[in-house]
Amino acid sequence: MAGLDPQFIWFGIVSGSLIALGALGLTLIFGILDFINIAYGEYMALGAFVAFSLNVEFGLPLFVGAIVGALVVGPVAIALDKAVFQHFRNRSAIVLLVVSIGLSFVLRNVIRIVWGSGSKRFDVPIEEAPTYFGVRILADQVGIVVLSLCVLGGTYLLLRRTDVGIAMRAASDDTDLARLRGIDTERLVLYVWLIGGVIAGTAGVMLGLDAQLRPTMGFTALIPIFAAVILGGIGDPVGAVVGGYAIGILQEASVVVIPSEYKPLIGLILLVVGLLTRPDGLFGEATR
Amino acid sequence: MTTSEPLLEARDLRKTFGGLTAVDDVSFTVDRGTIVGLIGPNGAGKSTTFNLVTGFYDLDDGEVRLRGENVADLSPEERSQKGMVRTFQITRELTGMKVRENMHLGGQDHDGEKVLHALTGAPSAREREKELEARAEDLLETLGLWELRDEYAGNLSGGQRKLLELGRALMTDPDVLMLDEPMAGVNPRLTEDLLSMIRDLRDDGMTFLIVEHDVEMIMSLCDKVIGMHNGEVLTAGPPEKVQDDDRLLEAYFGGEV
Amino acid sequence: MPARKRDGDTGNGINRRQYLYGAGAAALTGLAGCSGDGSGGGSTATEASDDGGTATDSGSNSESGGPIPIGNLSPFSGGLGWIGPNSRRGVDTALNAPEGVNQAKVLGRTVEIHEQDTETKPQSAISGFKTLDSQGVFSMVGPSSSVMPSLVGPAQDTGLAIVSPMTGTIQLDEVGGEYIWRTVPSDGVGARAQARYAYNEMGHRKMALAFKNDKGSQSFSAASGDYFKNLGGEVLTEVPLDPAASSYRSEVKKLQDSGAEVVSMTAATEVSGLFIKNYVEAGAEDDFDLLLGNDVLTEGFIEEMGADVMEGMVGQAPAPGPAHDVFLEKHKELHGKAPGAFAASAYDSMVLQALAYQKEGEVTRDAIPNHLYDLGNGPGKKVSTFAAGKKAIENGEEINYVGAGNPQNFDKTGDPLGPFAALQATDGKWKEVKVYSAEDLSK
Amino acid sequence: MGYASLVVTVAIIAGIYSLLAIGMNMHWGDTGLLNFAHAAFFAIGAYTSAILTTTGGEGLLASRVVGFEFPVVVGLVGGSVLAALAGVVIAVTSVRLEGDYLAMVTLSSAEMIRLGIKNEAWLTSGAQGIKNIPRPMADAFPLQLGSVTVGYDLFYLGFLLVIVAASYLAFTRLSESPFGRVLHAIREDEDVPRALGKHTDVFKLKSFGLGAGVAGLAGALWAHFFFAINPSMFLPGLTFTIWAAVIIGGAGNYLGAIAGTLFVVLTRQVTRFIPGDIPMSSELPFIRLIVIGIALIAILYYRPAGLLGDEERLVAGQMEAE
Repeated sequence: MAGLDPQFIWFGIVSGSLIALGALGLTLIFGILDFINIAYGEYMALGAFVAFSLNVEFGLPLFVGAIVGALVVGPVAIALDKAVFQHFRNRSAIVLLVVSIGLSFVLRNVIRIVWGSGSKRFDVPIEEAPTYFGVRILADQVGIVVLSLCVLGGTYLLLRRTDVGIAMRAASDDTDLARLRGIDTERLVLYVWLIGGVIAGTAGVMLGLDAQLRPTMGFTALIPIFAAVILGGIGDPVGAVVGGYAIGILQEASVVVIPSEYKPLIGLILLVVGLLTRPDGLFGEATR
Repeated sequence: MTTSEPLLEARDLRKTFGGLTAVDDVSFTVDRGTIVGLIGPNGAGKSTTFNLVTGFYDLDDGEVRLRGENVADLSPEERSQKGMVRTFQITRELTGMKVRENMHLGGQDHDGEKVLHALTGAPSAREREKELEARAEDLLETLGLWELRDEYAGNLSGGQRKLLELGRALMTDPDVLMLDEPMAGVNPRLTEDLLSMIRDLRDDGMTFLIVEHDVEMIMSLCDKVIGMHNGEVLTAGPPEKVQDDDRLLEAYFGGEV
Repeated sequence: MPARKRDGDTGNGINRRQYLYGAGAAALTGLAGCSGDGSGGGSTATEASDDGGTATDSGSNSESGGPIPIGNLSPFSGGLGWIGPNSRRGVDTALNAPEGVNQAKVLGRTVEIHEQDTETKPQSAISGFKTLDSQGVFSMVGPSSSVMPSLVGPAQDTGLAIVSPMTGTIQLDEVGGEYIWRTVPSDGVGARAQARYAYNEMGHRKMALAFKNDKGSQSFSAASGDYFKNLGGEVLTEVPLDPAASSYRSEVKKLQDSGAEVVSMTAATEVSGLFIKNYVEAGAEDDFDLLLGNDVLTEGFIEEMGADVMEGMVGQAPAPGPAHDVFLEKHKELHGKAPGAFAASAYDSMVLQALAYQKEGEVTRDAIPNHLYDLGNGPGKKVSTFAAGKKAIENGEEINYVGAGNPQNFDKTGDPLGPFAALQATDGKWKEVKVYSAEDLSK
Repeated sequence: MGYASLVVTVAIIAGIYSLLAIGMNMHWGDTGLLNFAHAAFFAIGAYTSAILTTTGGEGLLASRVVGFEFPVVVGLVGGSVLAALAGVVIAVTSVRLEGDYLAMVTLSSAEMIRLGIKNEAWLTSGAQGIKNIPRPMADAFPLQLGSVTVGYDLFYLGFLLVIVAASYLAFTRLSESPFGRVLHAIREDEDVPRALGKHTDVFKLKSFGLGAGVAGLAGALWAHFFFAINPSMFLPGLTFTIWAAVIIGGAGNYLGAIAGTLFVVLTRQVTRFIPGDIPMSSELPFIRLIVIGIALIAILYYRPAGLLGDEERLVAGQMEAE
């Protein structure tokens, strides 16, 4: 058994950045809308594939594709809310969960029809990563970490400093209370889909850059993202980000101890433990 | 009417939510065969106290004694099995179940609730179900719900739901029945019937702890009244005495809403 | 009867000969007669009148002397969904290219393909198989390793033969020869070539195995490791690759740390692509050489990954059969691109089946078990197109089909034995660097 | 030719899926528990029965060392019991959770189980799967009864139908019994039965165990019919399919669960007959999934009670939510 290689820590930071980014968007949506959106993974994939089309099919620079791909998901998320989720607003979280499963099937297969079911890569060369202090670090990975930090920081400022953000936090704490205080929750819902969608798109593009693009890429990334959301405390953006990094690093470092084929177990176990250690589940609702 | 030992006793109940103390050192006793009312303005901590006594909230501190036994560590269902049964403030009738099913659910010690007995249709289970049927019929007649027995509970009016909930609780043959705003939404004529029914049950030896908004009604019904404000017990005693308690009047009408 | 109609299927007008399938009616006499009865009630065909107008009263789908229904049960979605289209184009080339089946015609009839998707899942494969059976196909181009074991029973029960161009699993080495055939060599054979190349040509003694965690890839990998050990080498570790993973960095690291000189990495394109990316990024080229599986030995894959990334990597594939170049041309002409993985063996599967019916003299499910072995093994005139084979058969000659994917010399359990080539990526192309004969690779 | 055989096979698949739907209906329809681990219970049943009735492998890929060669009936019972136990174990940790959180825990548990099945080859043969699973009474068929030949598949279908019918009767009986009444009360509002002295956690465990057990039985029946099993048969998508079946059929109604299953299975089968020369035929597998996704959303919107569900009950429930 090898000691803890700093290389794994770096891998963990990279994948942690991706998980944190995904978890941030998901937890924002979760906080306001109070349901688990399984289709969120497909939002991520969509951003990545739009970026792919621009980058590979239209030959634009990747950063242009990435920006458009990320931005496009916001309006798409709003449109899907208008088309689907809005009609279920007064139904239970469980119904919404099942609806989002249906939506995720639709989106994933639309992606397959449009872009094919095989794997794709952005137009970036595959190169040996240079070594710094004994750790192999790719420029792409640095980009992922830096961009993630920027988005995380930007969102933090947005939540702290802008009216919309403050209203969002209030509504996330207690939707009914927010409504009593005269916050227009329906307008907030639009903002949250917009912001959450753009973050999802960004996460998807980054994921595609780090690995490759597949129609199922978002769906398979969901479990560690959910784990981060739950570990961090549902609806708590800072917690989600911390949870994301924790899971990323733990997961990558785990291969020192457990066989790599069981690496996904880390996310699964953390998800289950995170849920179970929260007495009375959802926000401790039974005691509210 | 009272025995030496109270049937139900709350000792130094305390509960905080976040930084907020909802119930602070609340103590009171409920004697066997009495009707005790719990009153106080909104946010006084009545419902929280109720939930603490019945076990739906965990105590931060304190004891709940039933017949002298501390039941604070028992789950709500265990407390219920010991004879302490509650209703809910917002009616929690089971909307997707029929009125009759709601009633039968109150039956205790039912073999039919065991998988194997249910599957084999054991005689003991069938017998028990028959007993429950008879009992439910009696109660539904009394409550004026017999005609609605095959209706989904969700189709009942607010008042009818309250009655159904009361009936369902009575199906358990409780020693102490804890009613959370039992009269809210019930029409005045029926309210009178209900009150006399509660008195009759009391006279038969049943004990009541009632949370109610309608102070007048409480005063006329109860043997003892506990007044709460800001999570604390302000006063306790016979209705005549509590009625004139300045602090309670202050709490109710003292300007803060 | 719904079916996948092909361009070449134009119908024959009034001269079309009609066939009546006597047993078709028998099959409908009840559920009872049909299930599990190995004789396959519908498998005998009797030639009937020349009358173009008479509808049969059998109620079965065999009402005309029109196209012969043949199945293509392949993965078009799911984990191996990328193979189905390759197979489809291979089959299409066999049917519609010059000298193809539908030009020369089997017993005067064209072939009509009924496609079913296995979704790479056994339960869907069984539904697909039974659907084909109900549509009255006489044999089929078959599915992948992942679902094949679930079809062995049904194929025997219904007497409906499967000729798979893509099932490599060594689980099938001892099975088949009657209703189960394949036109792609067993992984056991390819793996021997790989192990040999690593041991003899590259001079490695320490190997590690990495494989996509599915049936086919694991089978190949295990066989390669086993043979490498037989040669005297050492297998240090096995690393399964989860197809859902978003990186294989820790797996690559583990392989680097294992001390292996060479890694046999068997996986389809998705997993291979990501693995190679992580392999290059980690600078693992300095630590170990990479041997790739069959699935990625296409020029498309080199193009996707970049020629410089792939430069020097080694894989192995059945040495193309003698007819491969011709097939390549035909495929390009029909489909505008080079054939994908398993297209050539799908081509062979289709041509062989058509030849079997021609040889049998009638269209029956018994044609495959009766003739496939002889068609592949000779002795007789070597042919590599359906037209040539048909002509020889009509002249009463024995034939030996030599295929595009493989010479298609079968053993007794329906597996082709043939030469294998080691290929190396050089300037964006796969170049043959070593060919092992069938004798070299037999146990 | 093979139409009869196709019908029998499709009926067998529908029958086995019906058992899954029956189990799911006990969880969701009767008790309101969100179980996303159904594919795992199915897998446990299939693998347990396969391991109990086959021998450990030989040869290169045979890493499995465990195998018992017990009679099939032992496998069927063992598979059901172990799946039920797994259901109870998962439930013990998580039945207290709110609905959608229970869904996440069960989904994660199912993934862990699948990961284990895939990687613990000494027990399960890993990715290679288990083959040569014996069929009960296979030697007796085809059976000649006068002029009629009874094929094995037909026999198995009959055997299966008896089990489906028995399960249907048993679960309907449970649902209508006082036991079921408590489950329904839990579905409606768990606090009420608790206030009435019902140990709701115990009832939920029983519900979970029973539903998982019948799913395990379905798995065992699956394994013994289809000769071979491997991990790719038990993806989470199967759980989703059964969910769709129960919701489409009408949660809370066992006949609805079966009808929903028939609907889903037949939809899949019928689309297999769509000719290949229509536009976008090569996208058919994806379009099929899109259609199922849209159907699910549409049914939840337009007919939340499903095809055979009790709409009045649902409406009665909704009035309160207003």
